[in-house]
Amino acid sequence: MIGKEDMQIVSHKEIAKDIFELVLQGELTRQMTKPGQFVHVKVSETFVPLLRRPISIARISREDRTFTIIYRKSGEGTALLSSKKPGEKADIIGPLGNGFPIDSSLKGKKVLLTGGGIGVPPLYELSRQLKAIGAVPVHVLGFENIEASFYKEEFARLGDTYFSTTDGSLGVKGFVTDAISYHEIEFDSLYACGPTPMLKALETRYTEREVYLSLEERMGCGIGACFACVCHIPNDPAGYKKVCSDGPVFRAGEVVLSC
Amino acid sequence: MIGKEDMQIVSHKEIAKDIFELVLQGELTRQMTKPGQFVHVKVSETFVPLLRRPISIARISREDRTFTIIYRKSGEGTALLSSKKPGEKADIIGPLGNGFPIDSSLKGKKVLLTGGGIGVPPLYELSRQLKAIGAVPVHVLGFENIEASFYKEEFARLGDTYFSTTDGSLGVKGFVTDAISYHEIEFDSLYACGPTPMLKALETRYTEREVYLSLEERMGCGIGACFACVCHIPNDPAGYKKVCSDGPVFRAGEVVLSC
Amino acid sequence: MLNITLPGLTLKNPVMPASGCFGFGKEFSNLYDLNKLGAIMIKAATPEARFGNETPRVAETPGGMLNAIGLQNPGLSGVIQTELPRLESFDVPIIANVAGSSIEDYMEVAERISQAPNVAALELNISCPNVKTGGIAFGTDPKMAADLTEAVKRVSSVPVYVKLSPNVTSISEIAIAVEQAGADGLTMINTLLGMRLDLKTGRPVLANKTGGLSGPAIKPVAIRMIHEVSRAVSIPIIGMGGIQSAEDVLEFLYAGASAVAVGTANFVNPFICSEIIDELPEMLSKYGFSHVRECIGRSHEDAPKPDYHRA
Amino acid sequence: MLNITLPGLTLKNPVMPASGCFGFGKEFSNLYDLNKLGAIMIKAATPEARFGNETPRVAETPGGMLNAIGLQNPGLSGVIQTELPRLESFDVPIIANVAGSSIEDYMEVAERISQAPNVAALELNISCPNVKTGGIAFGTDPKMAADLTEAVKRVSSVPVYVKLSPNVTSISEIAIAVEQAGADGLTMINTLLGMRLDLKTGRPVLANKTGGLSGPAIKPVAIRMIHEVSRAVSIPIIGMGGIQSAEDVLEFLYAGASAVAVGTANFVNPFICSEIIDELPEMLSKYGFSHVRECIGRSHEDAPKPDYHRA
Ligand SMILES: Cc1cc2nc3c(=O)[nH]c(=O)nc-3n(C[C@H](O)[C@H](O)[C@H](O)COP(=O)(O)OP(=O)(O)OC[C@H]3O[C@@H](n4cnc5c(N)ncnc54)[C@H](O)[C@@H]3O)c2cc1C
Ligand SMILES: Cc1cc2nc3c(=O)[nH]c(=O)nc-3n(C[C@H](O)[C@H](O)[C@H](O)COP(=O)(O)OP(=O)(O)OC[C@H]3O[C@@H](n4cnc5c(N)ncnc54)[C@H](O)[C@@H]3O)c2cc1C
Ligand SMILES: Cc1cc2nc3c(=O)[nH]c(=O)nc-3n(C[C@H](O)[C@H](O)[C@H](O)COP(=O)(O)O)c2cc1C
Ligand SMILES: Cc1cc2nc3c(=O)[nH]c(=O)nc-3n(C[C@H](O)[C@H](O)[C@H](O)COP(=O)(O)O)c2cc1C
Ligand code: FES
Ligand code: FES
Repeated sequence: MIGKEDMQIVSHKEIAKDIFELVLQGELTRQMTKPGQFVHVKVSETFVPLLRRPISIARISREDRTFTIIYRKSGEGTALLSSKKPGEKADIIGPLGNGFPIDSSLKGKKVLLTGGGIGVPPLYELSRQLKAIGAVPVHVLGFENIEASFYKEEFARLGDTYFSTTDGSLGVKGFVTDAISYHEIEFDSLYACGPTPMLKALETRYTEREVYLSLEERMGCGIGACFACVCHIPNDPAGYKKVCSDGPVFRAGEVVLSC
Repeated sequence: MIGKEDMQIVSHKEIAKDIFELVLQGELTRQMTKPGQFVHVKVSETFVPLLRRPISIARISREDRTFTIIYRKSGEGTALLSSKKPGEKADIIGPLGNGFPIDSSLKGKKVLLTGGGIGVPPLYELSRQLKAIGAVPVHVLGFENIEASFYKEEFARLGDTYFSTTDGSLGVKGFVTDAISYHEIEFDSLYACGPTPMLKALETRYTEREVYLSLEERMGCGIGACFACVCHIPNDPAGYKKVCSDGPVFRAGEVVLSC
Repeated sequence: MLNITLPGLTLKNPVMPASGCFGFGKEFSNLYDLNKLGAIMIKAATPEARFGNETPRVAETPGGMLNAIGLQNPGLSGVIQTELPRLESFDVPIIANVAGSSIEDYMEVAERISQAPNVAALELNISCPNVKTGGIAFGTDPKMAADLTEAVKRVSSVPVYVKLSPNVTSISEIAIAVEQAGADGLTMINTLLGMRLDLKTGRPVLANKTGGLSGPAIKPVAIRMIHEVSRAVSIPIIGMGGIQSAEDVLEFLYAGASAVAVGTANFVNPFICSEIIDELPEMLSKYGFSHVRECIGRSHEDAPKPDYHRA
Repeated sequence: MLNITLPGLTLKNPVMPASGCFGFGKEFSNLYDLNKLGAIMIKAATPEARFGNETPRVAETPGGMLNAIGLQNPGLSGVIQTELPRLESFDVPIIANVAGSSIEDYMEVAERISQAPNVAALELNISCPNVKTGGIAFGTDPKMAADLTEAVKRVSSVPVYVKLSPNVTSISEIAIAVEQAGADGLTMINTLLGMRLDLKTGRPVLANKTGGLSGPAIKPVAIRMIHEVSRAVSIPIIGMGGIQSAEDVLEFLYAGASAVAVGTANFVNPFICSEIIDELPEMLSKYGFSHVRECIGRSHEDAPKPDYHRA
């Protein structure tokens, strides 16, 4: 069930250059189940900026009713969010969207999780849940450079973890696809989140395997009502999928990757 | 010289029901001289609300470069202002306007200072300066009720102080004019700040004495450029005075009191 | 103290979601009980299914947002067969938003959709700024607006409200024209035409280049237009444009609206209509009213109140 | 990297205060060196001195403000004898804002004020929404706008810019009409007509009831109008409407403005023009420009650049 709550900020810190980890506590956490879902965050008390910001759920801790989001301070909205302090509240709507599919058939399977930049956060909860059901997660994470990288050890604790950076300051120089080739990584299925060009490259390359991609699109409502976030689907001009409510995770080929 | 500065909030507390005392520190204080001047306060970092809020200077302390404002939390802007904490900054423009005239001719004279509600704050610095030059300040302060009253002892320390409240919970029940009559207060000149009906009553009543009135009007710029705050002057249809830069203090009769 | 009666509409309260900002209600029905609403203005329907414009379709602006959805909808048949039946379980009048590229399109949609059992009124969308043909073109010319209204009135089985565009020199002129052509009511305002440019690329942020400006930023424009039009016509107005709170509702009623619609605010807070309805009674009392009717048109001291207000 | 040449105007930089938001410069001359400014658009002058409207004259709105000053000014003689001479000590071109109630009024002001030594151009205010006669009436009818422009051009000794109202169905139509009538340039946009009601009294907050909406809220409307008009005409545009920062200046240049004016922001931060001018060079470099000229009209991929831009 989607809910709205003024959630308690438990901790909030900069964990890499312009990358913030925000831990929130409240009842809404009980509704969070699938990795890859996101929340819609109101970053100010006034109507400037007007719209909420979609941010993926990076970790769910149902025991203490907390969940974690990790975001990059880029524009006006995330800058405002970054100034919030522990003890204050944050107005959250969630959980939104359909996450990555996880079921017992993955037990014992090697699942490659590939993320670029701020596409990395949802992979963390995904990896935790995959490991919990007995799958074998392998991570290939791409960052701009080492300063912008985060959660390296956290991922390493869950499975083999490789890196790529644009400048070569961490791992392979290049893109995640370069790192996958360089390390000759084998896998049964592939779950990815990151910039559209990255998703497109993966989709084109691994046509034989089961591939799930998590998309980003500018959003209005986040709940499927405004039609801001639609994608085309193949072979049907009037057909569409909404990233917020039909996605953000789609099976490769389900939607046209240009949006 | 009018300046603009992000001033340090030294202290900020609620001193009566919805009445806040805010002490600010910075270089701008050096420019503040005359009682009755005001500052223009930006209450938010965004442009909501867009305009600044005019608030009178209630106390100037040039030694530690601090000054004090006292305001009532009423609408959106003052509500936002009231949430600011010591250690944070406040964007201030000032000092603005012309204050109450003070010169050595007042030495030994009995000066009645009359204020209503949020018209009281500027009288405090005025009284301090009058006392400093050897005048004898007497105060008649009007409030809604005792809960909304403030600075009673502070004024009492500077001179005789009388009160009126709408409900009679402090001093004379009624208006400041009632308190002046009741206590049969004698004075040489009268300085007043408060709601227009109060100023009008005083102006009509004390035509023989030197009377100075500090006016309020909705403002745009606060510096004389937008013409938002004009008043008519007697006997000149196109003539006008600007409350922000020609005032806010006017000699009784100088402007038409309906604005 | 909240009920209002308008042509075709018996409203429990004067608050309804605005067209295009509530889809066909499905998503919101999972969030709260839609029976609470005064009415529902559903998303525009055109004869054929439409994808609409390419993305990006929304952009933020100071205190507002631009959208260029472009009338994406499942087409008349989709709406009648799938969307409207789903809403039949609720005891809420539906106002169907009618769009198209030609008079014939509008007539086709109006005739068929007005026969759906739960459609209580039509809202003629002659003000959509985001489509190349039809839409706003009909809303900026009094003659075209009147002709279209007349044509639709002929085929509609329910009262017809005409949705006015604010992008005109004289909105009263259009309002009078459609009143004379037989409109039963007006809804206003649709969005203001706007644009935002990307600082890095220099190009418009929206794929459609221009979009419709909505949200708090446009509230003063809406208020002045409703104030003006409510004096110029005697048919009722459903007001909208930047409503975010119960206080905003009051301001629209004062201006001369008989009911209001909430648009963009549904995106910021999907529970907003429900929350506003809950707050209305207390707010009315606070300002000394015992019924919403008493607020309507209060900004016009001397304006004679239209008949339906006296009821 | 900041200089721009426009008819009658040699600007050190493209930033100037907008008319009515800077008085006659006196107050600001105490705050910073006015020589920094590209130009100064002074407050409107009418033949006779005017008090303007009653107060309250301003009201805040979400992300904007309403004003109904009503062309208060010391009259043509006052401006020429007192205000303009005071500005002569600065090496800054003055753009005189011309207003009135009739064509004769405009002609009288234009003829005399254009002869003042430091007046480099006129800005015909045919878009003031806050006066009963003249003002916006001239700005909403292409024929009237053209006639007025022609009449003023006949008597003016300096180039004439016409200030357009956004409260029209087709701003390009007006723009083209005044271009054909001989306008040397356009300034746009003036304020949008708006209203705010007081929740307690139910009545308009402004004594004049309606007022002109300015500030960040209207920026997207200004951008789209400038984008549109800059394609429709080949005379230059001085753009305005909600500018608050150097980034906003860039957006207006992209849209097609050749220079910009800052209005309401002067009230929020009286140092804003000076600060924006200081920030421009670095901001231009950041986005890869070596001269402001390169930004002008960049939102139009395929638009041929008007002649004066190529200079
Ligand atoms: C499903 C989903 C999950 C996301 N998860 C994360 C995450 O875990 N961590 C993270 O750092 N970021 C994430 N993003 C991207 C994040 O939403 C944007 O970075 C953020 O909205 C930027 O806001 P801003 O105010 O800083 O930027 P501005 O540029 O000021 O934003 C202006 C507008 O553009 C939108 N916008 C800007 N960039 C993007 C973008 N890349 N995608 C979608 N809308 C955008 C904003 O929401 C806003 O409406 C996610 C986006 C989506 C759609
Ligand atoms: C010269 C001067 C000195 C003042 N000194 C003080 C003071 O020392 N302490 C104090 O509490 N108040 C003082 N005021 C009044 C104070 O400015 C208003 O109470 C305040 O602006 C209200 O803002 P708001 O956002 O809370 O109210 P809102 O109602 O949200 O304000 C809306 C708009 O109306 C204006 N406004 C509202 N009330 C007034 C008012 N009474 N006078 C002028 N503009 C108003 C606001 O500035 C704003 O633009 C003074 C006003 C003036 C003109
Ligand atoms: C995303 C979006 C889609 C809209 N779609 C429609 C539509 O299909 N038909 C219509 O008549 N109005 C449409 N509108 C206009 C709204 O119904 C409303 O008139 C306008 O947004 C002003 O109200 P607001 O400021 O409360 O949003 C749409 C508005 C938005 C923001
Ligand atoms: C208080 C005020 C007074 C104004 N007076 C005039 C005027 O006298 N003549 C004129 O052409 N425009 C006048 N304007 C309009 C501005 O010059 C400008 O076109 C408009 O405010 C939009 O710009 P902004 O959003 O930056 O303020 C005035 C605007 C304001 C806010
Ligand atoms: S963001 Fe509104 S439908 Fe997806
Ligand atoms: S507030 Fe602008 S002139 Fe006084």
